[in-house]
Amino acid sequence: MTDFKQIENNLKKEAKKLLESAEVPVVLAYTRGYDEKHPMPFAAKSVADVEKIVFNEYCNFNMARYIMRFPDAAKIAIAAKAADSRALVVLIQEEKVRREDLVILGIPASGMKDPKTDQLIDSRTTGGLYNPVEYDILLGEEIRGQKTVSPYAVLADYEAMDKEARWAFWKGQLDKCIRCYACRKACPMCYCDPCFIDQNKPRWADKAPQSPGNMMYHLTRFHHLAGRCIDCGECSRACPVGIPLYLFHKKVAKECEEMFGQAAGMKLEDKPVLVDFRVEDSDQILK
Amino acid sequence: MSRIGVFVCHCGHNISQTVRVSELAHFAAGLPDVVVAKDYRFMCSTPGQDMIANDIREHRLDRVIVTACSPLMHEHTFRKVIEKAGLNQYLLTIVNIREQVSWVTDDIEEGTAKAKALLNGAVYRARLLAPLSSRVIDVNSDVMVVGGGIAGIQAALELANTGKKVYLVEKNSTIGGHMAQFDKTFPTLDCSACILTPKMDAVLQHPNITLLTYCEVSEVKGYVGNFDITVRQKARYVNHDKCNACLACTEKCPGKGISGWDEGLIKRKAIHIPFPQAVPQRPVIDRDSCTYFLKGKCRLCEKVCEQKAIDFEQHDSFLNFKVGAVIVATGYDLMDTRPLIQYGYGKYPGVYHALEVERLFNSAGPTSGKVTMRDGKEPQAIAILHCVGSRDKNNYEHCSRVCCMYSLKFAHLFREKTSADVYQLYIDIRAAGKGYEEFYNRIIEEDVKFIRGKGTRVAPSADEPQRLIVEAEDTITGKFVRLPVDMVVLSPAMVPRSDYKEIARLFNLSTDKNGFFMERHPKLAPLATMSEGIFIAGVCQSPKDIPDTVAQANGAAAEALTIVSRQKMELEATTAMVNPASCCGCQNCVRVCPYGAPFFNEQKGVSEINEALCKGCGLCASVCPSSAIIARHFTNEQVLAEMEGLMEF
Amino acid sequence: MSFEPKILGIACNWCTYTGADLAGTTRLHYPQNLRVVRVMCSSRINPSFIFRAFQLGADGVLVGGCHPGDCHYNTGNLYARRRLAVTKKILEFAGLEPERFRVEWISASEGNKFAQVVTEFTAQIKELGPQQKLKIDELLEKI
Amino acid sequence: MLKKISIKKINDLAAALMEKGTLLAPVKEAAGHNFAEIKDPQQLDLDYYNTIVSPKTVFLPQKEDFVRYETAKPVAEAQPVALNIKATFLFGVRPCDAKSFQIMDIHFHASGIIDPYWQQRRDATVIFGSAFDLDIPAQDADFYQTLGIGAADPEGSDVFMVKKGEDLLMKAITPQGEEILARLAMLGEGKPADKKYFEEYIKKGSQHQTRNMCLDPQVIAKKLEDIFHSGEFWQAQSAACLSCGICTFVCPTCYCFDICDDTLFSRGVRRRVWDACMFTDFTLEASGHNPRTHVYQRLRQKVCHKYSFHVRKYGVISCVGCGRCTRYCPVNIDIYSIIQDAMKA
Amino acid sequence: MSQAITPYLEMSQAIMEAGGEALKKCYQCGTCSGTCPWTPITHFNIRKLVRYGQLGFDGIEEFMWGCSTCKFCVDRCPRGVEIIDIVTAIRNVYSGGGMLPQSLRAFVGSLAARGNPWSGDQAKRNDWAGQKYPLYAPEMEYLFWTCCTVCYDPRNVRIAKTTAALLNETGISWGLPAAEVNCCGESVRKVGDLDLFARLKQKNLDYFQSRNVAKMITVSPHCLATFNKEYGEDYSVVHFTQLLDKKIKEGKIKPKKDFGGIVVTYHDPCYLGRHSGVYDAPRNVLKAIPGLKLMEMERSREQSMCCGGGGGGLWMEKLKGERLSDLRIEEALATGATVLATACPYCITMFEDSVRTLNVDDKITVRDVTELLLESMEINIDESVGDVCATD
Repeated sequence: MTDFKQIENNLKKEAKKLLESAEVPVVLAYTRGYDEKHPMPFAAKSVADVEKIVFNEYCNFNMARYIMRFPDAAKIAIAAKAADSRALVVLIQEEKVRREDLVILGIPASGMKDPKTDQLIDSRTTGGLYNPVEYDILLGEEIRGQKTVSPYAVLADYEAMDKEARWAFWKGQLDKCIRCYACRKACPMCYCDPCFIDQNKPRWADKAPQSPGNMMYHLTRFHHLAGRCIDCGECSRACPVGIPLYLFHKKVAKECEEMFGQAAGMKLEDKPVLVDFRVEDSDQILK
Repeated sequence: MSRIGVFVCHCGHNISQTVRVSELAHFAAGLPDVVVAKDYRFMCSTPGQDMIANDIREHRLDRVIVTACSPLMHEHTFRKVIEKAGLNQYLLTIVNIREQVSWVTDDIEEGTAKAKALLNGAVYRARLLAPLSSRVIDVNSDVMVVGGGIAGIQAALELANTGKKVYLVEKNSTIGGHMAQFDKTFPTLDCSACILTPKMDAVLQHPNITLLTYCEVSEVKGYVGNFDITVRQKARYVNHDKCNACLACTEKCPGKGISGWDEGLIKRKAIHIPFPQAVPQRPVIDRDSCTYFLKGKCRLCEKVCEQKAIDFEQHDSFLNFKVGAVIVATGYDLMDTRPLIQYGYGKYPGVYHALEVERLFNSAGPTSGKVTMRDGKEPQAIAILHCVGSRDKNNYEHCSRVCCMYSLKFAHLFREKTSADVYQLYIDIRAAGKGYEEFYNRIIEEDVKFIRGKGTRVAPSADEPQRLIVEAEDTITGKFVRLPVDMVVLSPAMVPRSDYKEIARLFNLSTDKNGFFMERHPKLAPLATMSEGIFIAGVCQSPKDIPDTVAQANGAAAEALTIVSRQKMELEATTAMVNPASCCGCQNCVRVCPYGAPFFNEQKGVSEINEALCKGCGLCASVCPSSAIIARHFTNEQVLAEMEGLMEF
Repeated sequence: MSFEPKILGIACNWCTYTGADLAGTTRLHYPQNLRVVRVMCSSRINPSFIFRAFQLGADGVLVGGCHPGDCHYNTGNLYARRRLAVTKKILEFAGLEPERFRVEWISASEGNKFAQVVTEFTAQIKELGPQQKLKIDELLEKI
Repeated sequence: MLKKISIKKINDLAAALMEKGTLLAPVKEAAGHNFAEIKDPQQLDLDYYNTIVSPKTVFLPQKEDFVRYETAKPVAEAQPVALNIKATFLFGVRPCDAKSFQIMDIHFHASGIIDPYWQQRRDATVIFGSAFDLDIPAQDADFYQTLGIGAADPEGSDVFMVKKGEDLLMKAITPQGEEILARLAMLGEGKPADKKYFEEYIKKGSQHQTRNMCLDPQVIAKKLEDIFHSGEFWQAQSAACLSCGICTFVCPTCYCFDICDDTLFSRGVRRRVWDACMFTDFTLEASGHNPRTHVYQRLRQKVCHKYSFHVRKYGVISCVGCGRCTRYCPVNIDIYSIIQDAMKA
Repeated sequence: MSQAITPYLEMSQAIMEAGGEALKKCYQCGTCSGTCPWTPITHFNIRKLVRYGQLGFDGIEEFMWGCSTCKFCVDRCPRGVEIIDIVTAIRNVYSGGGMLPQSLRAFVGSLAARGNPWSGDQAKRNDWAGQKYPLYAPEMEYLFWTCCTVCYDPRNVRIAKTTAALLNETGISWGLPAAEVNCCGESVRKVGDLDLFARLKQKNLDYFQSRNVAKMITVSPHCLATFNKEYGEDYSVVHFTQLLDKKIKEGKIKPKKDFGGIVVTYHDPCYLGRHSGVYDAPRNVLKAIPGLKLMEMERSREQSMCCGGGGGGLWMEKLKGERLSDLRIEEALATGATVLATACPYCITMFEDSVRTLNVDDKITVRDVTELLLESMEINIDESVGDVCATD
């Protein structure tokens, strides 16, 4: 199991060094919330703030989504777990931030917990990676030898369902949605403001939390995340009514990987799949 | 609320035979916002058009729906009609009930029902139509030609002769390109200099042509009609205005540099002109071989020059030009044959490649036209190898088109200037141009030995160490052949200039897998490119001989004229625009547009679209996640509304 | 009377729409359930159009574009191919019958292919029956 | 009067209530409980702490159709949507939520403008309050004690229920409570011991510990006004906020809504839907101007509305300390900590 | 009879179905025949063979056995035609039903009966080892795959021993294949007997799967190329020179004895060089030996000339003057070398043969890279050669 205390100390040490040398004006990390089991995302801006930094098994937040909050900061340091680092890679690919403007403090972590259920987060429901794909400084020992299960294994029984059962499942789930948009705001890749669903010209769907509006919002969002979703599971954890959105995003990610041969946010030089093409893409993907 | 007019056409009986047109008009009258609904036998006829015009004025219509044949047929006609009646031409929707309804069914119920649905969709869409006006931009009438080879020279002269101002940019210190290196040209065996130098001189004298030699394009901004191009003038260290080309300096100069013009066969002075008829006939100092620049002392040329034209303090300068169109004619290089170790180029002195042989024949060349090898001796037997690197999946799959013909020319020149036996190792003799086959027959009669088999190996001869052995299989007899020869001539593949990637990036050109620039359409638009206002000519597009190159140069000049001959240029109206309030700066549009119309505005953090380059395809509108891009005339609202209308009944 | 499906067609102006016109000029007959929206390029089709079409009650959606390599805008349909493929996979996973959404490359000279595709697609949709899944219905309660 | 019923027979009570009207009670869902109509008596269960979304959905539903219209027809012919409200029993409301209805009543009828939809539903509903189980410590997100609400505070309920071992004691608080209890035949009479137990339970309830600080509405209201312009304070508090809409949607005392027209095939309906002050375009004006574009402005507005402006205008804090906003916030922003920091600022 | 011939297209169709579909890509440019080392010295002409295959002309049989599959032509072909697959397909189509030339019948028969081409007793496969080395077991890292030639051929048995001795020096865990395995089948496949190849391959695959073999070291480049190309992707196979090169760099193997400046030239076996892309590993091993002067022949690395042993050539009788190995020996002598080093049992056999027929065994000796390395490490092996021929 990951030694959270040791990582916390390293995180504090590095943050202190960076802030003292003024190499970065802000370090994105975590701090204590209203109690031990509910930490909060935190932007440490001064050496004094460093004391407030904390890291434990409940710090699931994907800090990549706060990068855009500091447009005028020349450089930003960020604590990044495996999925967070993939989110950073996608943001770099989409030129929202430049690699040289980031100091990535990589955190290899396993055994993270969901504060709501206080259970271990089942690695099958996330991207299944333990070590960050991109980092400048690694705050802990790389995790080796974990039994890597394909992140898409959890889809098997949903794919096996026949389409009527699958439709009933998804309609039932999406009808619960109360359109609080927490999934959109929790997602590091969803940085459009206003989002297409907020627009009035055109009105893609009505505002009421009923089937047509919910269906249009979620299906289009699944499409907007195609080839970009890094499988961190934050959307499902943020959802107050517990809709398993990660399942659909995983299925779209699996299809994209099979059709276009590229997983999201793994390599800096990749181009996001839906703003790219290969002449030799086969027409079979349309059948 | 809009006031829509619906006009249903019978098209004689083409439509009325399977669509109850009067019922359709009656149905239209019942739809919301429709104030007038009529049907007539021939809407596109003059009385039909007048009816529409009158109704527009009479009923103060602000939308018109014509339910008739395909928009591809008469949309343009009816746009002009409503424009004359004072209504913006884009406030029109055509409903296609002929090609896509009446002609494709014989069941009048089905036809009428579908016509109603289509009409209902059109009404939903018409409500949301917005007036559009096509923007007019002014066009700079000058043209820039990049590359001073025969293609660039020809294009520049053609344009200059029509009165347009032309800037001819050439990287080398002289124009003329590879053609100036040749001695003779096939098939007429014209002396290359004799037919080229008059044109070079015409370029120098032509009042409308500004010659920019020893220059490279460093930056391209702007768009069709309004290009803003920065050119880097490399330092020549000789002031070309003062210099009167007495060339005393070139005699005195001690510096020794490898002559690129003579393909490295001999050395040349640091201060030099590549060849006597160079245009402009002014010397240039090559930094890498000038003793002053290398060791800090000498400056002999400065002492000798009466005109005081030498200026060692010169450094690169940047010139800026505004032009309306650009012709890229950057030409080609020959493939470096060193990696093909089986031919031993660079290892055995007897192995030459085509351009070196051209220089050997040239009277201004290193051997003043005498065919002598690197060891000074005259070759007794020569083998010319075709398809070196061409037609070869491991190197270049394309056929370079001209090697067969210049190899035949070499054979003729060798037979004429030496007493050597000449072998040609070929796969197919491709002599398809005008007078080419006749030229081939003439060479056969000059007793040149043709061996049908690709040369596979060149090795030093065991028993005569000075000579070379060329191995091949004569596929006609099936025999393995060993040719003892003195000189081996390779015809390497023609490939684009080594800096083609840089040129492609500057002018937003795409290239094929070998690096030749991509034309907009291989058959119907071979000289245009995906970038509006940028044209290509000559071998930079694909290997070709001089006649085709000149023809393409003239074509490119004509295409450039279509732009610069007009002061004003009307831009398409159905382009896209970005609503900055909704744009989140994800730059998806910038990444996908093949025309580079969208660009990212750094300060505002939003994308904007250069409407001069936008073709109106709408790709950017569909990739925009926050639907901030409005694809005029096909906006999201209009398409959604039309779909809603179509699905109502 | 038997179920008459409502099929929405989205056709690219340069190839498929022209091909449809050609089917007309050569008097090829095909069922009239298809209602066509003309767009300038298949790449103009936003995936949300497809979701919206099914919500409006379309029983089938047929998208027509130029063959890869023939696109009037050079790379438009190459992007469209990827985006519509992802759309199809999303609808399939959501539980909609995959056959209801079809993409075909039909060039300006393939009038017969257009007629044949429409006929075949209409028959297929007729056999599948009305599409009740994504269709919006609460709004239509009788007043 | 005090009635009693064995918890095992709770389903009969449900069946009885269902005959008399619609019974709404917390129903188990994937992520927790939410109020929903009980269709079959077995569904009624009592082991839940509190619902995810507050019971305000009963009186202020997230979507309320006002009027239906046709675009082709004149406005006069638009048809208002009939509001046929049946007698309703809202079963299992926690004390903090029960108290929240009184605060919401201020806006929906007490201030003179009667909202018919809210009022008709409110009048037709009997509220069965249910005390927290005092053996289980309060969840750390709750702080209703700070707002003066006891864990077994009957205020706001028509009937208040307390568990006593295997039995459920039900005491009528309001006349409606009396009336309904009388009509429920299967309830047994409460013995004096039960009455005493009931009274003590209520007293013990008010001592039941949650996060607590002494909070005088006027003091916190003044404090918040003073620090309203301290950008630094609010930016620190809202640094983590994602500005989604959870805290307002789950909150029992948030009532902001938006009116929109949904049209399809030239027929449409005008309806009311919840809106959230935390949404970026909540204050977007037609001109395009948006007075609150930054997250800290929106968070400041939310907190100050509840703990400052509401006090200035109606004299009472518009919060009942149910802790939902803290419990369901994806980044664990806690309004109680903000108020604590504000008091210290 | 008339000189006119009509194309027999069914035959070219059969060739294409047997794996030669590249037939149609060839435009008869003559690069292959110009490059092929056999063209100058025999009447074999690979281009003509492909031509006959294209139109199914008869008379193809008499020169379809000239190819030693050295892959020089395939590397140079401008159309990327897989010529070796065409030769294999032609041999499969024409030699079906025992029409093999006399000299090949013995080796194919032995393979069918005993699983090795040298009519060696299947049970005695590991006798050369004299129980000194363990059989492979799943927990071991490497399977040391001994080619039949080094198990049964008297000259090459020595190489099995030197390699095994060296492997022990490297400290890796390895084991020998059990006697139940048979030849990798490379030569029989190139001779065209595809069904026999399939049977041999399946038997080996079953053995591999049963021991879940993952990593293998081969002695013969022929096994290396066949395992990589035909046995599927889930095995990582290296040639022993690659392993030795790595171990020398890691310092696990240290040559000691100084060879006193003897001149050695290295011959690139076609299946190690062109087929498998291994050029530098054997050279590094030789350079690591102190006092050994390595001279390159004119035709080396990608341009190396075949020894003639591939594609069944080892077993074919060749007329004097029509043997590549003779030319190669002359080329080696021309470099002034006294030792011709190589890394393939087939080449060793061909060159030993040529050295004797040209009687230059006093001027040059043929050594395997492992023999030289072992000698410089001053480790000796038992020289006895057991009788491993089958008695029945």
